[in-house]
Amino acid sequence: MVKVGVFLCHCGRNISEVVDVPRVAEAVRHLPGVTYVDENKYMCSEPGQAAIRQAITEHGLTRVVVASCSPRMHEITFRRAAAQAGLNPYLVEMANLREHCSWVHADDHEAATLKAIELVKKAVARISYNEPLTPQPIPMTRRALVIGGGIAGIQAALDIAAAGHQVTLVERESTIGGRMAQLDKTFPTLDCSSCILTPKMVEVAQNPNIELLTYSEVESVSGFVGSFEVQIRKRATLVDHVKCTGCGICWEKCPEKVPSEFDLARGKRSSIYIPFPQAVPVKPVVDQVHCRYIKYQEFEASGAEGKKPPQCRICEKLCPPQALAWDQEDEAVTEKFGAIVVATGYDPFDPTVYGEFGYGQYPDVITGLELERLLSASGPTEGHVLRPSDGTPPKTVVFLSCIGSRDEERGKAYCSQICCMYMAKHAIVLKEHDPEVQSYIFYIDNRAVGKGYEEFSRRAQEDAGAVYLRGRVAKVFPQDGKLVVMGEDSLIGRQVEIAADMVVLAAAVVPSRGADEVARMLNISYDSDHFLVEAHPKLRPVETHTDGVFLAGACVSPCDVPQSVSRGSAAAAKTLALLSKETLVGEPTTAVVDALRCSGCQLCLEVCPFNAISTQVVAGRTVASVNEGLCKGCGLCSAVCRPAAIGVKGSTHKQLLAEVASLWT
Amino acid sequence: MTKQVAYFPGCALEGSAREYDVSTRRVFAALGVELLEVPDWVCCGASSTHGRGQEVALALPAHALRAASQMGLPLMSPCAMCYSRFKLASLELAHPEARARTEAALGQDIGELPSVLHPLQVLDEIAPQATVPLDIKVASYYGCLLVRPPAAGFDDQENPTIMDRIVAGWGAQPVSWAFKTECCGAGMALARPDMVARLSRRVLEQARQAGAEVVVVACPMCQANLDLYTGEKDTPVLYITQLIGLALGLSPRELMLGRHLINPLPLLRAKGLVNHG
Amino acid sequence: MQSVIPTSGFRVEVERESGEVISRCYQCGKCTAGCPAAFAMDGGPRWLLRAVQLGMRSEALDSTTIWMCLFCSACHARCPAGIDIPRVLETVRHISLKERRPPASKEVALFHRIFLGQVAGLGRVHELGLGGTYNLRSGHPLANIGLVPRMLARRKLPLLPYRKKVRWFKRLLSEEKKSGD
Amino acid sequence: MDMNGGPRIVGFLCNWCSYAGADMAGTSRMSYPPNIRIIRVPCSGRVDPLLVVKSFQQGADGVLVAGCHPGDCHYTEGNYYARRRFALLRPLLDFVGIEQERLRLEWVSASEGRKFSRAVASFQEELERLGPRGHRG
Repeated sequence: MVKVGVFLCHCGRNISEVVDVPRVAEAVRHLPGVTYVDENKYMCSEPGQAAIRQAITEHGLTRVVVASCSPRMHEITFRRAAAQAGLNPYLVEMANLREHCSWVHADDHEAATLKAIELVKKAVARISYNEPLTPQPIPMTRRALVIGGGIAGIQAALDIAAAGHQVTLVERESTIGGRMAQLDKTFPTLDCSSCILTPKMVEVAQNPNIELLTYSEVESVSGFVGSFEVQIRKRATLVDHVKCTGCGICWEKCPEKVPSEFDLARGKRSSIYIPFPQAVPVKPVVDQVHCRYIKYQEFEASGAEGKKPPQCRICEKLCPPQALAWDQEDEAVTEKFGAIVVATGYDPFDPTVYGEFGYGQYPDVITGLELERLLSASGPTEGHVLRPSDGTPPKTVVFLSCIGSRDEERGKAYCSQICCMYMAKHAIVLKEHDPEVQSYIFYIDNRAVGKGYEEFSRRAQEDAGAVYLRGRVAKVFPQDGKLVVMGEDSLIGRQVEIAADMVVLAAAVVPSRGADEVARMLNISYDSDHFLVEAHPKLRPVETHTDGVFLAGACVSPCDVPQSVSRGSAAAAKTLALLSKETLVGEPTTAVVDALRCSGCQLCLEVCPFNAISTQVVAGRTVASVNEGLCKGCGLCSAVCRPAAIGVKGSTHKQLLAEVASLWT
Repeated sequence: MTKQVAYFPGCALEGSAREYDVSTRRVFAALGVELLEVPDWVCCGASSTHGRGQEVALALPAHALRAASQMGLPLMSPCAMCYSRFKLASLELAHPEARARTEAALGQDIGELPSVLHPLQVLDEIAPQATVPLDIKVASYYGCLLVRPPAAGFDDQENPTIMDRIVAGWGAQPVSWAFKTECCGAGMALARPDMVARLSRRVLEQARQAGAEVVVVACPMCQANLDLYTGEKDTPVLYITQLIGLALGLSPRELMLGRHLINPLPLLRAKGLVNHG
Repeated sequence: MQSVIPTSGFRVEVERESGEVISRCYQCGKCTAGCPAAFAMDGGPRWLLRAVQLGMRSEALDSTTIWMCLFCSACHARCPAGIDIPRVLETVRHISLKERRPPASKEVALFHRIFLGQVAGLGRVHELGLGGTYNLRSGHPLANIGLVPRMLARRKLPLLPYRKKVRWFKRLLSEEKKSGD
Repeated sequence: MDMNGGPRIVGFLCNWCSYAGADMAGTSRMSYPPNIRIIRVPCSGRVDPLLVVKSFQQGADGVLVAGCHPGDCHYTEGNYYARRRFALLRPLLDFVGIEQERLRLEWVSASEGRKFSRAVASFQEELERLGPRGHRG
């Protein structure tokens, strides 16, 4: 026989002003099972909780109903109080007399009081079916995986490693560094981007706690927090990186030059290459599409007639440690991790959708990121900004903001956040490179909301003499060797035409190619723009709805370097909170199968969003079986189970039916 | 296999743009497309119904759509303005309310809405049968109404290619240029000739800078504005049907090439596209 | 300079008739930037949308902007909010006509009136007649006059019009005109 | 059936969005008819037809199932199952003499207190229009 204690809260006057609490107490006193009723001005206060503990001990209560506010507010509080008095915390239920009653029926005290009585009755009816539950311990693999080696991923890996935990950093490209490595300078301090990034990249390579897997991609993820099983494909580099010393002879001597992806095709690289001089690791990979020897091998294998391509193999002949490994193949490794940080970063928006700007058609229309490569001392022009069309230095440069941003029709609805500032930066840096440069910046709203950003933006105008024109440009067209930019200065309300030497498009920030695939592997969601979705936009900005998976950097939303670093560190902190534990406490509210009733229909397997249900053979019959580590307790399985053999602890059929059966009686 | 369309020449093609009408009829006849003129057709209203409310704007195009519907044929007008009015009207008349009001104004049922075509769409489907090689650099000028508004246009709004594809198919060399879809001044020739002159001159200048020897158009307003409001020494402006006519071996007289103010004949002779006349 | 007291009535009126949501405009200016007729307008399309947003009714109704529009739709094609801006201009023009306000461009208004009159009276437009009537009534008797002999010489201007009255259209025009009263 | 105090509604609200949305209605003091009884479930997809049928048996005039917006389900796709299930259940309700309008599915996010209170009010109006159960005209 259960002994239910009912504790009624006045919540100051929040409840008692509307609900006649003593009348509720009288009405529920004689409900079946109720052996104790108490009222308190604030049940959640320490005296209130003490009253609960005392009643449990003194009156031998086996169930506790607290009728106060929303369980989303104080369920944990009262469960803890019960546990302190030795009662299993899952034997506590709440009746929501405040949010669902007194606050919404303030104009009808009688109705509110009657409803309050029913709400308590409902909780009492339900609670006799509550069972003591014990959370299952989840073992924790104390190793983290970071996906993406840009600044956010680097920061996350370094922070996790600094706390003494093992971390594996997986990067798709042959070097880490990401977008930041492509930048010349960073706003608002004008730090040289590689000068501040390279030390961190080197630290990643040297930290004994970090396993760096470049030229590698995550292929599949299974398991759950504490023990994710991740398959990683290490693509063949055709270079034995153990033997290779990174001397550089191969990429210097390789005769096959192709457009450099790192320089956004504004420069060339060899077909055995490192993307840029400060690459980490400083070990080359062979580009199997362009390498002459690979082409030769393919020609031989095809048995085709005609002129054979050259065998080449110059790199192999010149390599001092004989590190070329033509037979190397992709390698798949499976490793186990306790937590995962996703830092897949961003790509620039493709401006070719705007035919009116002629990107891809007029060589002197370039993107902001391409300008970074032209400004960079290690870029294709060694830091001399020259027009791609004729190699002359541009004197009039026009910047176009919001290329793909703030355009619901042909681009993205959102603001890309970094463009206003990098346009200001470009104006300043261009002026430093060549005092004769005049910059014009077409902006819609100049968004300078970070620390020192507004001041920086002023600098672009006052010191670098950039002319800001408020308006979006309609068209760019060539005329007399220049590019005519047609805009409006909407502040004066006149059309503006500028004959420019170069036009720079501030292309929007979009999620990196393949980020959505990573999201699907990890069972995390992405929005309509394919940015990954955080658990709560304000209060849980780096967590996801999948336990143990965290987000860092621009995969969540466009952000600049400082924000990427913050998000990287934040994701690391969340990861460390997990890795600091030997085991995790899981929620016990998971599904459970009554093997005797299970018909083996396996409908539950189909609906389970977490693949937590499998089958097992019990006494010669195939029945469903739940992996409690994977189960989140949604109850989809129990809703489809015809023989009612599978139920979710804490939301059982009996509990819910008892609630229904208590209504209007 | 003869294809038939309901043919709506439009007011301009009866007057200043008769060469467009004549060359269209000849070229389509040569290509096996039969043009059945809409009987007793009435003006589409052009841009003059803008700002006169939906009923006035829809009534005139609806009249033509109804006629084509009765003929059971798609409605084709070489005039970009007529085409655009018909296309937009057919979209608006898909709404039952607009249709009911318009039918009340017309005093007649419109019937099943016909599809609306421009000759470019038909030409794009027909394999070229050039007999005379068109060794000439062509700027395809689309103007506004073939590509905009977005609902009525049938190609990219900023860089359409259908006409370039057609002229290339007939052997000419399209040039890439930036003013393919910039407005020529449209129907402002009487009220604001200054606007037309300014806009048309810029279009022709851009075509010239892009290396075009001739500009081809598919709209009588574009032709008139570029031809009449620039200079007689400027780049000649031909209808696409005139250019295709040349490739088919039709004579300048048959194509009425003598009617343009910017005389194209010296160039066409120099290029060997015209042997006589 | 006169101050503006923002009101929403005019915006609602224009939104209702045009079916376009004018509050979607965030004044980026791409419309005016590429407008081929803006040089002949007082405010341009972006300004007009702003005037409607702020309820500057008489300024909008009496602007040249609504008359100079060429309906080339470049603004509509490029508008990041997808607003059919010519439709908005046309709507404001319609309201202005219904209220019998003196049009800010007499020339353009007169041209369209003569044009539609021809359609109603003749069934088709007769270019020579249109030009002649326009010149007589606009007070610019010599407008475009240089072109006439050259066009006549090339037989570009037929002398006689097609003639077939379109009674239903005439009726429709006069009804539409009355509806403004 | 007794309609005192208005039609009786059982509301099955998912814990993550709609229950929190109802809390938000409370926090924002957005009142709605008192004759709704809210039962908290982990997910709208947890609500099986039996619970709906039992609610009607218990004397409910209407059953409201509310979950996260499509695409926002805490469990990724539970609300889609709810949507499909109730699309199938509705015609069956008609078959047993319960107008299908008496079963309503709503998407209410944690921030949509106003939406929740309006949903309850409009459901109540609809149920009043339908009249007491089992007496269809």
